[in-house]
Amino acid sequence: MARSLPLSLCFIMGILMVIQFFIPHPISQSFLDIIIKWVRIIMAFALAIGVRSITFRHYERIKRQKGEWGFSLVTLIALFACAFIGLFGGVGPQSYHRLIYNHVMVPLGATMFSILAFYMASAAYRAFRARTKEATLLLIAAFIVMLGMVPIGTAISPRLSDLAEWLLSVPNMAAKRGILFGVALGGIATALKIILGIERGWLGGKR
Amino acid sequence: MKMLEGLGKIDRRIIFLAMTIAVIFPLLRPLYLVGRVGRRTEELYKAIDRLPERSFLLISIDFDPSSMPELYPMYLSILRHAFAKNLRVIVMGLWLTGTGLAEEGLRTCAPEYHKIYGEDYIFLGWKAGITAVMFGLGRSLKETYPTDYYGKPVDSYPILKEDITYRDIPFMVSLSAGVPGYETWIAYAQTRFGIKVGAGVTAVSAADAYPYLQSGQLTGLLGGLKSAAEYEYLNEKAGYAKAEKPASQLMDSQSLAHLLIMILVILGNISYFAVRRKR
Amino acid sequence: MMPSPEILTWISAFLTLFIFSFLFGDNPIYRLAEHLYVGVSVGYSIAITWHNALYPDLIVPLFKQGNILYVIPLLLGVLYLSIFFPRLSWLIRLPMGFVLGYGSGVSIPAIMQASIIKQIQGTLLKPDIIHRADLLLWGTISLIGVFSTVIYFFFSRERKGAWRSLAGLGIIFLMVGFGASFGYTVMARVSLLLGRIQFLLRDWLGIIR
Amino acid sequence: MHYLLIFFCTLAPLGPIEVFDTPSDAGKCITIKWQPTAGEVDSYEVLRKGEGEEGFAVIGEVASGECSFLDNKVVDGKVYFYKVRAVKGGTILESEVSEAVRSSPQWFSLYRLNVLIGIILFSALVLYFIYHARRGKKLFIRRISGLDAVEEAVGRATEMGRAILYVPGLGSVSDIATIASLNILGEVAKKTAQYSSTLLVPNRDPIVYTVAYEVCKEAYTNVGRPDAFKGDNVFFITDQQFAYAAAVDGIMVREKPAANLFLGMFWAESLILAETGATTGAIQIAGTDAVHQLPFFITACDYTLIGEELYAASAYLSREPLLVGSLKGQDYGKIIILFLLLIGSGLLLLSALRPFKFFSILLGFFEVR
Repeated sequence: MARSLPLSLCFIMGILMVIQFFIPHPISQSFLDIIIKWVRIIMAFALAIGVRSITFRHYERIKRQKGEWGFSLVTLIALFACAFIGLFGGVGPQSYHRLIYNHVMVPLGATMFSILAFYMASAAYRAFRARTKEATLLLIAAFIVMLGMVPIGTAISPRLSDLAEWLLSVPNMAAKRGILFGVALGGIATALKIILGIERGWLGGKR
Repeated sequence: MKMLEGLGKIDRRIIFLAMTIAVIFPLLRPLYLVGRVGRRTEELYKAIDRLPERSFLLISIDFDPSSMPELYPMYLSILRHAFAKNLRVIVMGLWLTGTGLAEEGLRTCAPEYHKIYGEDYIFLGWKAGITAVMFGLGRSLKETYPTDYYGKPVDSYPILKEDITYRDIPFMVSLSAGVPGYETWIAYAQTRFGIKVGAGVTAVSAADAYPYLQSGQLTGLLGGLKSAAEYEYLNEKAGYAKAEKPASQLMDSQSLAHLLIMILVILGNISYFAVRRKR
Repeated sequence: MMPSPEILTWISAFLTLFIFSFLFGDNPIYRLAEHLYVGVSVGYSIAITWHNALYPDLIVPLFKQGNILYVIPLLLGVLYLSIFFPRLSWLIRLPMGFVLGYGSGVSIPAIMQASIIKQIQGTLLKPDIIHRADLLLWGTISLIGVFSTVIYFFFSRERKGAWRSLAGLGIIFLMVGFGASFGYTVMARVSLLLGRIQFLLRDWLGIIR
Repeated sequence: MHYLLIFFCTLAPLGPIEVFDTPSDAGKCITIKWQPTAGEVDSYEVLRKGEGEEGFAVIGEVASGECSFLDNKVVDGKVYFYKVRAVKGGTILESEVSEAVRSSPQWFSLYRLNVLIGIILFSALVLYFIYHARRGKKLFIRRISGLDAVEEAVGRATEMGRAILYVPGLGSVSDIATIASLNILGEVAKKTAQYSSTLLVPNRDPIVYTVAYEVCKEAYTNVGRPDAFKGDNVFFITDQQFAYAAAVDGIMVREKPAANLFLGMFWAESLILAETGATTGAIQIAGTDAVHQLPFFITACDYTLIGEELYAASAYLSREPLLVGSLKGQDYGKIIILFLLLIGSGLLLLSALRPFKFFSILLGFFEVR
């Protein structure tokens, strides 16, 4: 039962969702709406597992005063304070929760994201070397596109930005499509195997 | 030889520092690097430049704050150009969320040229029902927009004392971040009433607009920050605008960043080939 | 130059600098920011999950509107918590089966439609391009590119002879494509950095306008 | 008088109009079609009269050049009549009243028939090869170059006595990349169990975390070393993308793993992780089907499994006949796609010539809705 029940639930849901796709009738649409809501509800509970893991991990560190346990304290305090403020103070536009979001989450996230500008420079410097034929092609394509996007490129030749556009819309597009076909077929095959209970990796343990 | 090898092992912290300088420097001290002005930017610029004095120019603000960095500088440049050429400007929008930006732009630019609301320019705001607006303007502006954004009857202003239709508007520009946008204007206002349409779009969606340029349905296209900077350059060259050039400044940072990365890659390769030859 | 009087702007500015400090190596202030970020982000998700999912989608229909049907997602959701009790932990497979079945079922037709049929349609050479030499050429190159890239991803065949050359052509397309995407993304990432720098120099320090 | 004559000639009367329940829809919609008038018009107006209503009312206007209208403001089952009129200046030309029509929802979307055929065809292929693989037929898969690197990396970490970091991506359990990654994780965990090296698995998705935990535990049990499994080393960090990236960056610079494996679904954080990992001198292997992130992994990592190679890797490592069989089925799927692309393009180009015009219907088969 520990295996057959989840597998049959998975099978039934999978088949229903595939059939739903082909039915334009309003009944089918409202079925989809309900299921989407349910899935959202079910997924919401999963967060509890995560919260337990993170709490235990940092609690252990603090208890054993292992390593830099002070930082673990920061994490736990921030976690519970933020959750408390949000749960009881609301999450509306005027709430403290939103204030934390705007002045802590946003700057931290946006800065992490913007670090990529630096990393693109260092990664390009380290890896864009004409070691092989392939690496040279990659390097040249990146070069042309980078040049074509800024005024300096057009100053060298107005054709450069056209060439950059061409690289993006012809060979780049073709390569992406080629990858996508393989990925899509793999995706369908795996989904099919999950629904039919052939792929059971998600049950954890032995397939 | 040692030095050449060293070029291949620049400390990443130096790279990061160089990057920071490349990005910050133009913000403090603008360079205004401009290459050749793109053909499509020039087309749009000329279309507005050729309009006789006191003709109507319709600007449709079809974007919201999320596309502001790229499209808003275009709006400012076009406004400045129009005011400097003494055109009569009608501003409206197909996006409710864009009205704030549209108003802000007018408030910034009009005083620079001592333009008076209701005489030299008017802001119609946003209105529900895009099809109705599109068809309505072909029949009568006054019926479609009985009042302006501020709720006063449009015919109480000198600029719209006489009712107008598309026929009286020789050119319009849609600054658009999606649908509804320039495609809507082409589909309705142009195919049916033959108004000439120019567009400004984000860099990502510029490629989608090329077919319209090829078919002649679009007269000029601004794509992304680069075109916005080029427009600022054209304005300045003609002596139309003296104020700040926001797009050019940001574009300078972009240019320097790209340049830096390219120089780094070249240095890395010089060192790579030097070392390989030695072996 | 007029630094912002807002204390909140100062907090955001310092957090921004804390993260940037990582570029020059790991250090205590980065660790502080990192641990704070992790904690706040989980706390944030807890509140959002309650207010935007559990309360409006579950509590309201089940308890306020008395819709008994919503007992099903409640039960399935609660079963996730069975992982905390080793003897019952197999029950977690029920909600997982539900969600996975749903996800797989939705994705099969969606992928077939968007990633296969629509992409085939986009790649096919259309009759209207026959009068435009350039479009015909680009279309043909695209077709060859797609073709050889797909060949590269063949797994059940040894790469020999012509097959090998085709796969090699696929690699060429892949590398040019990756290079072009890399170059294209630089612009977007620099814009993000500009956004942060503008925040620091304009909103915080007031050095630039 | 002369002008008037011309005008009347150009505005020929409207032909009969065609009305029908819009096919393959959710109901509440009727399609109205008409023949264009011979001359120029400003626009067409569509008029409607419901059963039991007084007179016709204008319900919509379309530009000249268009010859159809979708009326989606109708009640299912109610009978309607339509008229179309062409407008040119002040002149109006009306069509005859249409026949009665009513709308209803349908139970099958014909527009999606192509999707159905595709699914049936491809599923049959995959299942056929899985069936054969199960019956013990040996199927060939070529070597995947990035894979040797995985073994090499694990070996190196063991020699150096340092940890291995395994990032199973930021996707959920229903992402194929995540599933492939969890399969590979099982194999990697077996190796680390044998050599008793540390395996760190930070997670972004709580469910992926539980599965990863079970997979690792199982792997350690399978090689007979359940005692060596440390549950603390498989853990959840946060569900927020950049907070997760910040924390994994921290792990990489502090624990200094000898090998970093980024396998699964990734977004913009890909380069943040890979570039930080590169500075610690770790050997890095990435694999993802997220097309947009591949350029960054390729630049910053030592080996990258591109797209489907990630799925293939999980089949190759485990040598599970099911996975191998399915891979074979996928290859045949690709052959069909390539065949369609070549033959389709050829026939469509031919259709530009008049006698082969009928081939242009091919394009319709790939229309999606």
